[in-house]
Amino acid sequence: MHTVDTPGRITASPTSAPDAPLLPVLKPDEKHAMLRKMVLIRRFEEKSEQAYQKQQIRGFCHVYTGQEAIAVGTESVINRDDAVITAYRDHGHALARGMCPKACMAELLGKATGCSKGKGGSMHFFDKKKHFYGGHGIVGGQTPLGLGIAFAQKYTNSNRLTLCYLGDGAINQGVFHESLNIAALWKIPVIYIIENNLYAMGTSVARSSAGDPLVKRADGYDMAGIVANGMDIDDVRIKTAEAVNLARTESLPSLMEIRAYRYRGHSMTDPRKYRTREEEEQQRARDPIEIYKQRLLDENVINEKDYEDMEAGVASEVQEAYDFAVNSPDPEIEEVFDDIFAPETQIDEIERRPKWSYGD
Amino acid sequence: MHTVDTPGRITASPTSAPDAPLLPVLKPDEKHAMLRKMVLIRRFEEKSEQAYQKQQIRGFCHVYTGQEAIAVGTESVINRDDAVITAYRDHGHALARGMCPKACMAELLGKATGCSKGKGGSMHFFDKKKHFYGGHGIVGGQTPLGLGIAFAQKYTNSNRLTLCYLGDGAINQGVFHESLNIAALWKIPVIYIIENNLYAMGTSVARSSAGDPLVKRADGYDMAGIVANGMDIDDVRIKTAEAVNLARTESLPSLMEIRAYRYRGHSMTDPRKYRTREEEEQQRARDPIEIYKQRLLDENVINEKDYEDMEAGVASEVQEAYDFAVNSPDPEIEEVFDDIFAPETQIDEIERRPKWSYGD
Amino acid sequence: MPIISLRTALNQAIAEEMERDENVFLLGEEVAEYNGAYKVSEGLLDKFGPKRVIDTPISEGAFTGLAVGAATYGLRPIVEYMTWSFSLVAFDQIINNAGQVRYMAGGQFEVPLVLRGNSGGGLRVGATHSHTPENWYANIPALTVITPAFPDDAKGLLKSAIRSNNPIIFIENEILYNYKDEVPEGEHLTPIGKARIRREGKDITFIANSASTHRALEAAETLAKSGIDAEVVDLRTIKPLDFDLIAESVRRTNHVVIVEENKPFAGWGAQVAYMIQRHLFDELDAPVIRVASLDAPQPYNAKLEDYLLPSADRVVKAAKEVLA
Amino acid sequence: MPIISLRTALNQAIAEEMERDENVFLLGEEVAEYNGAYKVSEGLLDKFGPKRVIDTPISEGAFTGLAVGAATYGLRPIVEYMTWSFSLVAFDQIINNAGQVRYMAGGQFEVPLVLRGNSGGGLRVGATHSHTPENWYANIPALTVITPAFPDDAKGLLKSAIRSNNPIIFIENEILYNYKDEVPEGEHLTPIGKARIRREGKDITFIANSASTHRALEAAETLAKSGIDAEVVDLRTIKPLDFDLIAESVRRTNHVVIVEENKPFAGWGAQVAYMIQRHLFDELDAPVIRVASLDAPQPYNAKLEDYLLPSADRVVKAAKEVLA
Ligand SMILES: Cc1ncc(C[n+]2csc(CCOP(=O)(O)OP(=O)(O)O)c2C)c(N)n1
Ligand SMILES: Cc1ncc(C[n+]2csc(CCOP(=O)(O)OP(=O)(O)O)c2C)c(N)n1
Ligand SMILES: [Mg+2]
Ligand SMILES: [Mg+2]
Repeated sequence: MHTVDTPGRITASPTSAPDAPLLPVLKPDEKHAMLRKMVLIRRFEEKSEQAYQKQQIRGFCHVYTGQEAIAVGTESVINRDDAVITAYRDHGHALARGMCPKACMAELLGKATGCSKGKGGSMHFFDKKKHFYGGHGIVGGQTPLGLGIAFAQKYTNSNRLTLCYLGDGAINQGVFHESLNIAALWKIPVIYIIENNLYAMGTSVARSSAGDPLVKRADGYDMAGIVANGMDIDDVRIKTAEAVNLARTESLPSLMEIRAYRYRGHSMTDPRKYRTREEEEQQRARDPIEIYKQRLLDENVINEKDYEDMEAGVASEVQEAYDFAVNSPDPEIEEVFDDIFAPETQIDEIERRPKWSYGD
Repeated sequence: MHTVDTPGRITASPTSAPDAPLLPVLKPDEKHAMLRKMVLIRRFEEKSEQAYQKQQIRGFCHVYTGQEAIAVGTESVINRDDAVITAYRDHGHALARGMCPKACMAELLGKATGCSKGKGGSMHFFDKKKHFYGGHGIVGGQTPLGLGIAFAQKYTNSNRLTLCYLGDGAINQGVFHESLNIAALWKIPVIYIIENNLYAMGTSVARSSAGDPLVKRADGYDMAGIVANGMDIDDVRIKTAEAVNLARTESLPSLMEIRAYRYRGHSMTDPRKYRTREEEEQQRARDPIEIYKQRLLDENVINEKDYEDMEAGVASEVQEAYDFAVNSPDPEIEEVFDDIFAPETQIDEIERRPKWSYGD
Repeated sequence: MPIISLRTALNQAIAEEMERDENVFLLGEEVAEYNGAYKVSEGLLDKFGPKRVIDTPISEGAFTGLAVGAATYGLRPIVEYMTWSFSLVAFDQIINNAGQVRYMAGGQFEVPLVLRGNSGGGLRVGATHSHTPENWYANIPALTVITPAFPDDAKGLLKSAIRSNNPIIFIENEILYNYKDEVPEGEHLTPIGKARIRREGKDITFIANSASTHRALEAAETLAKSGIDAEVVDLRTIKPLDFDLIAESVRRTNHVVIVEENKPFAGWGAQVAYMIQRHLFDELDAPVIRVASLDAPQPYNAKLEDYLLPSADRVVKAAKEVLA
Repeated sequence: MPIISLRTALNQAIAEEMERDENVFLLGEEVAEYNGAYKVSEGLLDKFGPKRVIDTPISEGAFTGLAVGAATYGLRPIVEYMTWSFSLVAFDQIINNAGQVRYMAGGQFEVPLVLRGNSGGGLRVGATHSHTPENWYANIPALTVITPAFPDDAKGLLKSAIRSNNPIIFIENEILYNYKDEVPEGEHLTPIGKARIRREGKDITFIANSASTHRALEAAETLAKSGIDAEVVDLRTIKPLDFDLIAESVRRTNHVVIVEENKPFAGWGAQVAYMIQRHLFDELDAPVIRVASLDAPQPYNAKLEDYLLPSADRVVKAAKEVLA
């Protein structure tokens, strides 16, 4: 069910007409909620950048600005108890999953109240209760993990599925291909979503990957390849629903390529010399939030006032998250030795003998 | 130039009509020489198995019996100064390359006169003068090496190319896919040849790899995928010539899948319980040596007498190789420390201070 | 007590734990239909079926990561590497995923995972196939490294490893698979992180693991003839290191030889030697000597490989030097 | 002498060697058009063009193997890992191909190859991005491991590494890239395998490398105030180890503290400590103490990471204990 004809041209696949039965029509409040989530991510990331400039956030920080429709759109067609796993550009997916902005911002600031207790940082958000499996810093490293989570979902007959996101640059890590093969061979309900934002750091897709569209790589494994327009959340939803249907009804994996644009630098220290400001302007002209906002205005789902209220609500929510993070304590020094080993329940605790130190 | 239409069905690609201009017509003595090479490999491997039974060969020993037409056929359409690299099932490729049977048998017996001085063994044949880059034991591990050799051939404007062989099971090592992408992206003159002998140890292709034919994996990289019948050396030659032409004239890589059958067990200790004797009989019925021998008889290139003389000549050549190996000395114990470091030529030798031993 | 091979002991351990807990499953190359390249998983496919005994493609990176992911979800995977040398293509998955995920998540996830297979030299399989990776993995804070030398420990430790809620590196040695010895029947669990004195002695302490424990025992017998009484400590678990037992023994003998198959530079024995001089400086009458593999790649030729591997002879020689 | 940063020193070394030999080329992620993620390759694309300064896909395994293959053919590749932590996905290619190919071929091929990049902690990038792999690679017989601490050594050693006919693991440290110091102009080669005394002292010997050399120097200054005179040996090359110089120093001071950023279990310092007690047993007045990273994964939180990393304070404390 390869949905691309001329390589590179994005086309709707047969089953993805707007009235696709796979996709229940959204109620107004659901549409409103999706728009709000996108706005929340956008504002959260703006705050992240400010906190980074103040050096409250350290190390690497990769913001999701411009790609909001991907995380929110894909999330909107799966269930709460399905699993999500992604790479280091994970703030958007975490918020789309419904993780607490306070805990997320606190993690960025390395606080004990963070979603990973301040031990993971920007690249390593986790939330077991929300079935959010991270937040992974090694490019492509999460792809076999997503396979394993979906394997376990099938092993336990849960009829759940896993969304595993990766970047366009990550498709060139070998372990991803090993994972595609196993997913197809064993019929594992994992949906791999390539977020094609046109760049891997300073390297454009054309300079890093042979073959266009990227989903063509699914063909070799007789796996479904689906391309979606990541600037249009409804297209994201329609195309993702196809993949979800395959996973849910036939336990089949899919490879999706959702095209968007990374508005900001790769990380906070990237001057973006490898692309023109004109290119950026053109891309921003098809902003996913603006497009969807306009659609909801046209549909009279919201009016300008609703939108302003929404923006105001989001602004204070993000400010609260930031204040919460700033006012939260660092972990205690001694906690450096916590969370290494899980308590044993089926055998006696394993003696670690700290008194005989391995080093001073 | 994907040459497979219905997945699985082997078809001739447009350019590969028997009279393909790419392929000069062979002279009788050349045909004779190809047949002899296949016979030499067959007999060499029989001798290897005997030597293994006598425990003169130790460790792993993987024989090439049944796949002779692949190594000999592909070799016959490249030049002496092109490069060849393969996996651990390397005896056939080494002999096809023209490596000395004596040095090869001596290597199997771990002798100082071996092609790797007895340090490599069956899996690790090497011959720099013959541009034979091994003999590699880690599945898939040779695929980026082949890429690098071809990269260097292009870097030095040599107009040479590299044949890199791998097994059907090896295609599921991620580094192979990373290599395919780079080969296509940078136009590296490497020809990857999947020797599809239907099994990876006890695992059939269908149980290890999604997608059929295996060369479909080349599509994702916009790389040529070519399927050949490894039981017919002429088909191997015709199809390989296409890939060679692409590499030579446009510096383009290709992925070939040449289908044959591994007559013997994976290694010397494999009872082959995973397949029936009937299947083996059927496969052996289309023996590459028998087919080509018959063709040469029909073409009156050889007569039965010629063939008997050839067999006799091969038999004594193999016996000589065996006697040479048996009568060759083991390396001296002290040589264990030789061949670790290349002598320095651009800087002073690096002091290693053996007197301060790292361990006793 | 029944006498069984170390291979059978491992097989029993896996079978018993799979009986006990249906979240336990085995995956790896040739573990199912082929019954295991080294027959450790013999009969398990028949017993438990293809859902729980799974043949994989030759994709160590992906199936290791798969196991880590499944473990975080709540399953208890056992991964078999045909040999540990092939774990090198999965190194990132083992170290960065199995080894870091729990910590990076602030302890939210458990990773009940056993990675196992054989390792080591003496098989004439050359430089790429003869690695002994225990030192690399023991360097990772969250990984526990087990290297049994006898059937009873192999069974008891593997059962404990499968029941552990943490990622375990379980390194076997092919040359010991046919080693037969008594193994207690029924429920037999061996504690992880405890060494064992395999031979008592008063003159010198040999500290070893896996196949090297047998080299040490052989050396001890030889030395006995010349009146030297060597104690042999089989570490069984490399990390966490049972320094309580090491200290107790060294305090009695005041002389130490470490026997390991690691290549010497920064092998596990260097760590043990460091700790002995660090924590027991005044107890030592002579330097600790390590008998390890020589610092060269593994040659195929048998004579060369035997020369490279630690041997009982070299242990005897080292012991005499330490006691001189 | 001009004063330049360690980053510039590395850049000059690469540029000068590429000038000298057109078989030398650089490849890695973002090394060309982006001028290097850490700007070590700044300007090289403009100088040498895309044939010799090459941006790669994010495929460390393949481009490492590519470099090994190209080296066996006769080129002299320099591979940049954006950080050494990312070399884990290329571990098999580094160990089994770069590290074993020459030996397995009986010495027929040379592998003139430099694998380089930064490593280490203190950057707040967490558990997967802060590895210090020198101990793993030094465990491989055929690999040479270099870890410079100062600009002059960085330049001189990298030039020597590029000229070597053997595979070199060249491990930099990002927190030193901006460190400025004098670097001789023109042809400046530093011998591989020779340590250097960075501070002379008579009371105790500190043995360190890379960023830890600076920690040791800081500790030495602090101790000087309390009248303790510490000698600081910067190993520069981890393997081969310059034990001649270590022995010479220890014979004078009889006291040793090793400072390393490796996680402690089987870090390179354990090897050095082993050798000191093995070869200089009677020269030691006190146990060798290693100040290393704590045995925990790297936390993101800055306070926790600083607590985990070896620090000058901990070196001072250890020195006082050794001298007590
Ligand atoms: C194995 C590995 N190599 C290199 C890196 C450094 N790195 C981090 S992000 C990145 C670019 C990834 O780009 P892409 O996959 O397109 O994701 P995006 O940043 O666009 O979301 C690189 C090279 C890494 N983290 N892991
Ligand atoms: C990374 C790695 N994993 C596993 C092995 C063990 N092994 C050696 S050969 C082999 C099967 C390979 O089959 P295939 O690629 O089809 O080649 P063939 O033996 O058929 O020539 C396996 C699993 C290995 N050598 N390297
Ligand atoms: Mg991208
Ligand atoms: Mg095969």
